[in-house]
Amino acid sequence: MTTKRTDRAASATNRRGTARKATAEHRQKLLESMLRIRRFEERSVELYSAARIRGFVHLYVGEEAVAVGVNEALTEDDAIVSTYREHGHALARGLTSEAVMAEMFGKVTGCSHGRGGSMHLFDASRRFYGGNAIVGGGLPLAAGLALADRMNGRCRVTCCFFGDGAVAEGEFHETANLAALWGLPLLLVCENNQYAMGTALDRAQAETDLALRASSYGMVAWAVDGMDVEAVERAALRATEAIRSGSGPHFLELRTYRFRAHSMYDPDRYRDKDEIERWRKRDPVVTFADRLRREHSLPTARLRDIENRVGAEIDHAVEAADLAAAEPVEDLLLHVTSGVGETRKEEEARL
Amino acid sequence: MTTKRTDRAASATNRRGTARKATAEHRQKLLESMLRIRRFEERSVELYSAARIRGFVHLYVGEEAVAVGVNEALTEDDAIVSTYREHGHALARGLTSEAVMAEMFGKVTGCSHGRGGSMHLFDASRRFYGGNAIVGGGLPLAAGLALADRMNGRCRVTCCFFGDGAVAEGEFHETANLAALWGLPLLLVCENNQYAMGTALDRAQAETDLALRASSYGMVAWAVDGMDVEAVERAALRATEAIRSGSGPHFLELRTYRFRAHSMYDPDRYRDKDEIERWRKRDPVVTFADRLRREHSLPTARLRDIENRVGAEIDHAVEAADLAAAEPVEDLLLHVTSGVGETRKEEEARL
Amino acid sequence: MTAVNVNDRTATEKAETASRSGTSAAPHKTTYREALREALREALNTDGRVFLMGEDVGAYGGCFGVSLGLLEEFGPERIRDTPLSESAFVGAGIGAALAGMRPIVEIMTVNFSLLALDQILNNAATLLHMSGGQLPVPLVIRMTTGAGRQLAAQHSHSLEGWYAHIPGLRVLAPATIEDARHMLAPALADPDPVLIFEHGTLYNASGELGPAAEPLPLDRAAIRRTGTDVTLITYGGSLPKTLAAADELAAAGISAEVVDLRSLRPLDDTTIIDSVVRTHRAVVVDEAWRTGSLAAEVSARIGEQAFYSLDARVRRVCSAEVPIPYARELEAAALPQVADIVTAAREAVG
Amino acid sequence: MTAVNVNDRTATEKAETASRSGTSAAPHKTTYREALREALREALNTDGRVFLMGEDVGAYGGCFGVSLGLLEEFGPERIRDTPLSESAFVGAGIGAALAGMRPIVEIMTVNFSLLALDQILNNAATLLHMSGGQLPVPLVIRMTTGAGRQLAAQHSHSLEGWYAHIPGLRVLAPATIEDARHMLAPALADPDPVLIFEHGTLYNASGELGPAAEPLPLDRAAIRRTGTDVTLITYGGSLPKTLAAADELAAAGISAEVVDLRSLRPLDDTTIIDSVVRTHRAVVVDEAWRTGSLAAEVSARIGEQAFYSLDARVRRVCSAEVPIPYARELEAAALPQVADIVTAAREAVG
Ligand SMILES: Cc1ncc(C[n+]2csc(CCOP(=O)(O)OP(=O)(O)O)c2C)c(N)n1
Ligand SMILES: Cc1ncc(C[n+]2csc(CCOP(=O)(O)OP(=O)(O)O)c2C)c(N)n1
Ligand SMILES: [Mg+2]
Ligand SMILES: [Mg+2]
Repeated sequence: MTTKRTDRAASATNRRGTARKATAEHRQKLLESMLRIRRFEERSVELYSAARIRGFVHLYVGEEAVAVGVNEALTEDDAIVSTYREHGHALARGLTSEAVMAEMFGKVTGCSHGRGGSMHLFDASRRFYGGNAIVGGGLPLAAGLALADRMNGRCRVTCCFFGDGAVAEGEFHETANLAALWGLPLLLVCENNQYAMGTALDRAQAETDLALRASSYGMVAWAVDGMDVEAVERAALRATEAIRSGSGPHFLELRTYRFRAHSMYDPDRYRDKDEIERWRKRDPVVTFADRLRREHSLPTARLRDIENRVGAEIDHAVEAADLAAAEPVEDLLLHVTSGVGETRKEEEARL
Repeated sequence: MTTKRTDRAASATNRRGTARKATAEHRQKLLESMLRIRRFEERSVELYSAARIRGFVHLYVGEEAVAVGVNEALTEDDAIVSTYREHGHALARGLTSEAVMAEMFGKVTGCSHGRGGSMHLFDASRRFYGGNAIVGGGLPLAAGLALADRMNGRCRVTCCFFGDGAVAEGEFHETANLAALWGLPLLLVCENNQYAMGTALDRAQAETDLALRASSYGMVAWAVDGMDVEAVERAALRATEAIRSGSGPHFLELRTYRFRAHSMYDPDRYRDKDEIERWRKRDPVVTFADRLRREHSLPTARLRDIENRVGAEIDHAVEAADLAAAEPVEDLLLHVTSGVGETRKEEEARL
Repeated sequence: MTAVNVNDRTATEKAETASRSGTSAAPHKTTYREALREALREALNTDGRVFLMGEDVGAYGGCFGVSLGLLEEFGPERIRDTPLSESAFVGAGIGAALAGMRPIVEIMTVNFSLLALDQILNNAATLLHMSGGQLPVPLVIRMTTGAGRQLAAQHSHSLEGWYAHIPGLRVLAPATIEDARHMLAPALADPDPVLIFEHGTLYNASGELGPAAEPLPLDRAAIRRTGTDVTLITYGGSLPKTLAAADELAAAGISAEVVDLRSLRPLDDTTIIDSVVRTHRAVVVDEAWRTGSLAAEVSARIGEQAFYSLDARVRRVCSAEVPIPYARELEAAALPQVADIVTAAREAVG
Repeated sequence: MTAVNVNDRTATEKAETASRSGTSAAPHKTTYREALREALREALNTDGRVFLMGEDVGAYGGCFGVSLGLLEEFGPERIRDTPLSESAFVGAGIGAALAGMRPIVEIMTVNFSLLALDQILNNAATLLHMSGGQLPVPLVIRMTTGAGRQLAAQHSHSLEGWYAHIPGLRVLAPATIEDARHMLAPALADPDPVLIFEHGTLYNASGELGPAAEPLPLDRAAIRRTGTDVTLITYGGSLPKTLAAADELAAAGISAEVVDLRSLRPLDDTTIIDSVVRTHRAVVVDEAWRTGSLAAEVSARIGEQAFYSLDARVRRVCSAEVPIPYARELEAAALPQVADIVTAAREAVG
């Protein structure tokens, strides 16, 4: 069983399906997408320090290759279910920096009208079913999205992101079994950044080979280098192709690392400085830019262009978010229910 | 990994540790223990029809070899956590027919003072931590009992029974991981009777080889013939020996079958009559009695003695339960809390 | 089981609504269980987006027989048996609803719904608001609730009042055969999540079901019996007991009005308060544990909205604060009984 | 954050209890967080059966820093990090308690406790009764609760009132540094399960902690400020706001008595009712959603036990019935604020 279901070499060997895409232009697009996330996150830190953003904020710095690579395998019709560490997923999916930044500013122009904040980015038009701040809480939901597609014979993929920590939750298990049992078109993307808050993987999981664990449900599972955007893209493409062709759920374990603390409140006491340094050497943005330069896919001017464009975009996002109106306090009770039935509205209003 | 952790031949090959026990006397004891359960259950059906027992009652007919075989591997100091289908576990553990019957009659002499009924048999003095009517609900609790032993350096085993259906619950997953991660002295006994109510195993589990699934947590797991009491005993002994020597949790999948419907309310529409007949041919009580006779371990008179003794015991249990007093209604609020703090008692009483 | 009475009592109401309605199904004798099944069948027949999902809804026929026969009629895709994974299949219902389906999820009983509570509270009830209005969740969740069948502590919870605490949910408690039959369609038409609680002692209740009538709006309480001396407010499995108590009170010369809440969230304050303003006295009957029960909420609202109309303190008849015991006498003593309701009403009036 | 005031207010009480007590720890400035840690340290030092278990209680130091340093002091067996498995580690706490340990289980926040609710309700709260008195569960569960830090809908629940519905549990809400320091020991001494809710906005509250005094019994409410015109009843994170409101009311010539419930189950009816009987007016302040809140229970009890003493209807100041939004102004509008309490009290008096 093991060899059939787990193929760690997958990302390295299977280049089918991506070959057509690996043009310089495409690679630059990947780089730009990663850079956007990186710069966005750096700006978020500043804005958090300046108390312009509040609540819990979880940064994606170091993990950019995962969101960007996986997104390449998804079409507009596919769906994404995400976590509280989802700025990267949202931006890769095409939510604008402006909509995401405004959300963190709590403004009406935010992608959730300021009601969600950093942990709850949504965009129904992009089938981005949001951040979820309950670890593992998005998994059952994703299975349901996939189920609806299967029942309707729609050839779509639902992609669910979750962390290594989430694998310990009962909801992971129940969802994995359900998806495999019913052969749902579900891509389970485990962002294994080695830690759940301060808890290292081997202190949370008896079996630390998460792809192996997942394969025990009878689904295909691979571990992939999550610091290499092209490896991620290839693996995701291979998985989504298989899913689209009806072979049921797939599990990708993406080995990655968060360069920053868990959240803005985390003093990061539980990790070795050396360990962080080792992983920083594999910075997905830097190494990919280097690779492109080495392979002549990235003229220096081009990189500057990208940096400038991304920088301007984020400057603009901050400015716009700043200027945008706050959701009026009178609208507090909006969207609790859909407001059908006037009685109900009155009831909510009276209270 | 697979071959190391799953050994389906285990029950057949490893007779170490049981050899000393396989005397005619011991085998007769096993038979008697199974017969007690069988006759007790048959009487329960009659009493249920006569409305002397109420609520939900789940019978163990067909599965007797599991409780009896596993119990042989446990000492007085070990603990048992059980399910709602636990008459057999309780009787094998040494709870008297009288205490169990009185419980189902709702009498004060019942092993839970009539407060629990069929699904909630308890005996703290025998470390029988009870029936649990929430599928999977006993698993975390069992891990805690085992954890306390490990923290205190006590060489005890906690044995947790649960069904094939329970393996789909998140609590199974969380507990299996926790037990394996912490190396807890826990014996996980999965009574795979092929159905969860009306749901056949392959309609509930993507991977129907449950021992294989369990082994993915990094614990030793075997599948065993649950219709052969001696096979069960050998496997349980081997597992408990390993657990006692510090090798962490073990999982036993016992392949068995319930001959009767899920509960008294179940019209049993979802199973083939043929299938039931096939399994009935492997009746653990009948086949074991036959084997003993064949192997000259059971003189005819002896079987009659056993039947008589068991019959008389159950007659007596019913009589005693019948005569016993009901818990006085004035005591309704007893045991809600332990009654420390008079204020609290008053509070509960006032309401 | 006095449920037959319940339906007799609504005879007038039925006749009225029947005359308003043009549909033709002749009145026929049925049970609460069959009425639920009929409602499911209708929903499955009229809307291709509807499917039923839960443990043993298919091959077994539903743990209380509600969906018996539907698997044969609609097949395993739409009558979908699930593994024992409450969190996953409830969450899957939410996801399917987001993707355009109209799932009806059955949780066998409220006791197991705790395992799915995170999905219900943190996702179903919250997504619409968190997303700034982008993601309504048109999901119906049905479950059995309540005690009274000697099922002991883990199988006897009455937690519908708990669920009524959660903004974003609609919570229904059909107590009559009419409501068993007619609440599902408007629940499915609601774009937001609706929880339907079926009391375990009602399934066998039998009575006449009139022709399909224009049902009461989902969020209206129903006056099941009019009266002038005291208002008895209840819902679900306690309705038959409360109506029986009203009979006894009538025999003793006390005229009790009986309000069936039907909707536990939102509460129909208007009907409750109007009645109390007329009778000046209220008794709330609720099978939940007293502390923190829905009865407390109703009592608090009456205190807030009818303070100057009250001639006596509002009384609550609830379950004793004890895990429900198995033994028959103990269980009976733990639950609200007709005599308790009568006593409370007499005290209120007295 | 007016928590410093809270402690000033209890100065008299502290002085009194200090003089009664013989212990020597000098008064010192500390925080709510440190007081909790000190209580944990004491428990771990004095009873070998005690251990702390939960997500990130060890290497991380506790998600809100409460257990910082304890791993170094007591080692990983007794400061036990767990995987993200709320149901399993809470259930394991129950099992360990059954086997003679005195576990303190930390659930990071009440929001995640839903995943463990089955274990809490169906096992911890129920085993003693179901077993006919054989199996007490001496378990303490701590968790953070409440809103006010812009954590949005899934991280802002106030569900302690829900837990107060469950027979078999004791539910505590320490609102002061004293209670943060002194509630744990008696909670551990209780043979039954105790839930301790720490409001997230209180951790940084700082103030003087007196010498170890003989603390109030666990099930007694505390009068944090005496007054004659109206009784303000509250608990936990709403205490500082309520005290601030009492200040404002005093400035306007209204003398408000402030009752801190401390124990949400059982409720100390005597203290509540005595106060209302004196002031004839009551306002209940509770951060939970209004419908089905603990405030409803308190209101209902006042209606039941002080009906003829009331000069005005009992008012509730609760959260709006909305998943708590992220945006600052929206969140502030959703939660009870000082001005809301003042208004309600004025209306009650006026
Ligand atoms: C059910 C639940 N338990 C605990 C938390 C608190 N918490 C938030 S993030 C986190 C760590 C999750 O780790 P992982 O799944 O690996 O994701 P990562 O943060 O590393 O991306 C924890 C414990 C939560 N949000 N939900
Ligand atoms: C959490 C939960 N969900 C559903 C039920 C209802 N129920 C009781 S027994 C049962 C089947 C369990 O099957 P299995 O675990 O295989 O045990 P078996 O009854 O076959 O011994 C179900 C669904 C329950 N008691 N608890
Ligand atoms: Mg992680
Ligand atoms: Mg089974």
